[in-house]
Amino acid sequence: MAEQMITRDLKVSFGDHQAVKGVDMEIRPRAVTAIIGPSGCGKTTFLRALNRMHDHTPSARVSGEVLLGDRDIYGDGVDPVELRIRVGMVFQRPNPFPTMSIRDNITFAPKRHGLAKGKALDDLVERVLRQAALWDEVKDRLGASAVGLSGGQQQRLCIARALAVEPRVLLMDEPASALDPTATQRIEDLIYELKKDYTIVIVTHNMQQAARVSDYTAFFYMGLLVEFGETDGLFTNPREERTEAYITGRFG
Amino acid sequence: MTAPREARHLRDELDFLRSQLLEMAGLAEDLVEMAVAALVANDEEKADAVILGDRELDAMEVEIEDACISLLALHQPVARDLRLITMVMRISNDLERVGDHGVNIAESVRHLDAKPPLHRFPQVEEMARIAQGMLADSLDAFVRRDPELARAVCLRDDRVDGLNDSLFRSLLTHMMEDPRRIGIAMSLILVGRNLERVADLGTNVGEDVYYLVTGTSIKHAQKLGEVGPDHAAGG
Amino acid sequence: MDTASAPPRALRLRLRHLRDRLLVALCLVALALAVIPLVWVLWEVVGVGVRHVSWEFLTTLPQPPTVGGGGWANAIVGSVVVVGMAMVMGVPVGVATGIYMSEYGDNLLGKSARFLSEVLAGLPSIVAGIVAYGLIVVTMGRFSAVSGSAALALLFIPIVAITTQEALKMVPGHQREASFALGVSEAATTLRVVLPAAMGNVLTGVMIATARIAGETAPLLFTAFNSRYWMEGVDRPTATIPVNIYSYAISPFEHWHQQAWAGALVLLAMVLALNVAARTLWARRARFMAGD
Amino acid sequence: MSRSVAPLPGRDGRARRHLRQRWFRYATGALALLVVVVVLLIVQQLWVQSRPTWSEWGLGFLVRTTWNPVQGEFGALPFIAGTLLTSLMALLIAVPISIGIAILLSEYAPRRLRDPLIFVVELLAAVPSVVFGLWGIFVLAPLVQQHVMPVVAASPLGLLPFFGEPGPGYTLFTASLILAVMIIPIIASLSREALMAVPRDQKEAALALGATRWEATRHVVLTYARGGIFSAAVLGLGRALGETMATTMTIGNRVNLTLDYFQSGYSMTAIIANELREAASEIHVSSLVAIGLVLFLISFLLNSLGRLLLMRTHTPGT
Repeated sequence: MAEQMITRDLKVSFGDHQAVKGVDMEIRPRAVTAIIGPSGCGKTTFLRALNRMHDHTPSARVSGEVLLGDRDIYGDGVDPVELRIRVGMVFQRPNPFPTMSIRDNITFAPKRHGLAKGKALDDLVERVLRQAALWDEVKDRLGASAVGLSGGQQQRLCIARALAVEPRVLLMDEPASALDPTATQRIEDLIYELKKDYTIVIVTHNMQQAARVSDYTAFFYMGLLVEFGETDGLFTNPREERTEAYITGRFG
Repeated sequence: MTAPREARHLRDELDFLRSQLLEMAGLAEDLVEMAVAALVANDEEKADAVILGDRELDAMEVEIEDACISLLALHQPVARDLRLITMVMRISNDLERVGDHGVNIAESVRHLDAKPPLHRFPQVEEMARIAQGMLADSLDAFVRRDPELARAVCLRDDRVDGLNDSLFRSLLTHMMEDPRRIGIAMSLILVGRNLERVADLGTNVGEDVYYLVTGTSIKHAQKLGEVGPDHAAGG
Repeated sequence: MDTASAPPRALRLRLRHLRDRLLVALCLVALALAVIPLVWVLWEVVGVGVRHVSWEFLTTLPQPPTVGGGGWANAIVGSVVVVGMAMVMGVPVGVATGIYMSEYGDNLLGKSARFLSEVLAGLPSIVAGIVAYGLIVVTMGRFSAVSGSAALALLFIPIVAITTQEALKMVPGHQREASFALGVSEAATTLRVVLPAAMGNVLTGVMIATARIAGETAPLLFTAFNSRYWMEGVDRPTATIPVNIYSYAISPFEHWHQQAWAGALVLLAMVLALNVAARTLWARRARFMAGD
Repeated sequence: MSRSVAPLPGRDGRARRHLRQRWFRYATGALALLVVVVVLLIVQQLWVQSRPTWSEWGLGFLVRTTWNPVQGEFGALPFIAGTLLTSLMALLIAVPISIGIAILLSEYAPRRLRDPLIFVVELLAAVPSVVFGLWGIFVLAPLVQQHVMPVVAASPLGLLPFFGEPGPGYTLFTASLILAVMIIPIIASLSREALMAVPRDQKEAALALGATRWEATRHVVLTYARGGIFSAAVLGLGRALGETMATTMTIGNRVNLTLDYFQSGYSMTAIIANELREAASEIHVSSLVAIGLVLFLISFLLNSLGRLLLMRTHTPGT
């Protein structure tokens, strides 16, 4: 189910400011790839280019190739809507739909895509909530508003919601930065579980988190991919001086 | 806590100062959050708590200022240390004003005799959310010495200004069309203005942190330059 | 793996995109449906009005329809006088009521005033006209400018009173305390300290109220009524622009219809100027009033 | 900041100062009292003047359908019906159109186009109603008669009982259209402001799940902002109900109890505007005032209803 993604000379600019300056990267399936780097290094911009979220920012320009499987997602005839069914995304702060119930939050997308109906839809809700380790906490109040959940629960609901469209790739933009340590721990455990079935890309500015959860790590700086490799190697024996400076905290 | 300060090393003093400022920032942030919560729930007790909390905040500012002045006098710090001390003074001053705006919001709770219809004016809570995020992130930038994050905080101010403008327009239309709503409308206009000022102060703190870390000012720069949605999105 | 479900899903997707585009097109239609008549109104008023606004129209008295020519000078003066008198009645009463409600209103009178000004604020304008008709026109035995002003004042006062009350409440309590502590009297504290601090908002309230009554027609129909002559006194029937527009429009004379358009242009210009003034005045003060 | 404390003043002259302080309280109080008295007077006036009608027919006046000044027969139903029919139809037309405009302006329109449009839309809300009435008489009514009513009558809508044979230019339908044009600027601009305030991450969440732009707008953005849109509609309805001139000039002014929008009708405001001046008999005046009173009560009820609904819906966000 999981697929790999490859970027070739990916550039993103906003007006005359170039935020991502030509990145070549290979994202492996069934693994967690972490993207680290200081603020403003272009890591979130890069991530959002992977499911074409920049389409909705009028000043944004994207060039280069992003291959999902063997198809360029920026190529002709690729429908961003279809793409986003295959590449899901979880945001920095939990953003459940406040006007919908927990259940409706999850069924919103599958219903639109015609993925399931009736009993199958109920099963889907249960399955993704279990996957997101939220089922036991909410099974008795699926009809309640999502606003009543704690921050950590809301974020797991958002993950479940993203899983409900059966994506191949899951993009996560600092998914735990707005959460307390306990909730963060649960999200990290969840990521570890999910990588069995999904390709996961996670942006984080927390290096310990990157070291804990990821198999591969990419270090971005000033819009460039400075170093990319297996997490163990990158953290213990970085090739680039800038990487070493960053991960040891001697930066700026 | 004013043990033999003179005896301590400047480094320790600065660390202490930093932690004091962070504590003050935490309180300022809480006050804004509490004030908005008091408004949403029309909770007068909570509003009173904000007013009490502001006194504490004022006291903290005085304490920090005293500490800064004695550091300046005793150690005559230079370069980065000097920058740190002057910026801490400025930031604490801004935080104190954040508290005042929190109090203004809390006081509007008393003017309202029922829960304000905030779901009809989603601008208010959105402004509050962004303004709080700006304060939190600019202090985060302070802790991480992250100039880019500080700069990104400043960019979010536009959204708050836009929301305040939008809130103001809506409320004015309501007042013109149905004068019965003038009371509530004017209270909410006041709340909007205060939240906008909190966001401005958040911007000030961001600018100060930027200066602190880089030594250059973005305060009166013509254009901050466009930054992608990394942080400008307000989340 | 999605080969089985691919065709229906692809079809569904195409339908969704189609609907997406269709609905945006519908929004465009909605925009057109609204903008066309609205622009049309302005176009017609300005286009037709401009052709018939002349120096004569602005400075002379009306002529019988059979004669032609003539102007609305009396109605323009009448409008200004009727609205002006409404303000003269409304501002002191409204501001004073607002002051009382805010500063000393923690009693039965204050509470009643608050409740009743809100009731008054919900008065449909034509009902204000009925009241002024019953109380003044019937009593005096004739239509008069002053009864028209009274009807407008009924619409004006609650707006100013409520705005003033709210504006004063926003002035921080410690300013009053400081003033009292210096031994300054209530009157001086309110008039010299509190009211000036709230002046911007009070003025905007006055502006809003004025903009609201300036274009009112309904309450004047059976109060100020109409007249073909210069105003002879505030106790006499008086022509006003809005009422003139109405009576000229429903008349059978082509020449009068044209004058109605010219009058509409004059009225529109006056009301829009007031409105822009109210909005910009307040918007400009917005920052300043935040408390620092 | 400066909670300065001055020394207490001396004791002498305190009584005089007391007095000096009182005059202002009394003076403003007197004017506040004046307002209270005036409002009570209004209520008393409306009540006393309309009493002959209430004692003659009681609440039955509200459902009586005849209005004949010559024979002294009066009933309010045709006018109440006319007001409600035109206001509701105006709302029915204006709300979808306004929402469409608001969506376009907040989600799709380029920024350069937005500000001038907003400015125009807001100014239009201030155009006096008599100006709309003027346009209604000379432009809209002929247009509706010649081009709009035949089209509607020929369309499937013509099968509804609300749209009969195309009639004269001055009808309930024309009045509804004019009212709709008048309230669209208000509803559209308020709805737009509400849509603009929806957090961007809400829309992005929907898009990231593979929603089309419209689906994200419809199911997420629009529902998030529904409170603001609802209150905009209430405001528009309030304006339509109390509107006098535009209605009087276009509705046709014929006492006619009908559901057929293509016939002339009458509204509560229009009958007062037209007849109060010339009403000769006491019962005629009384019936007109009674209609005014009912209008006042309807607007009061609408306001209370709006507040009640406001309590029931909960806040999105937080």
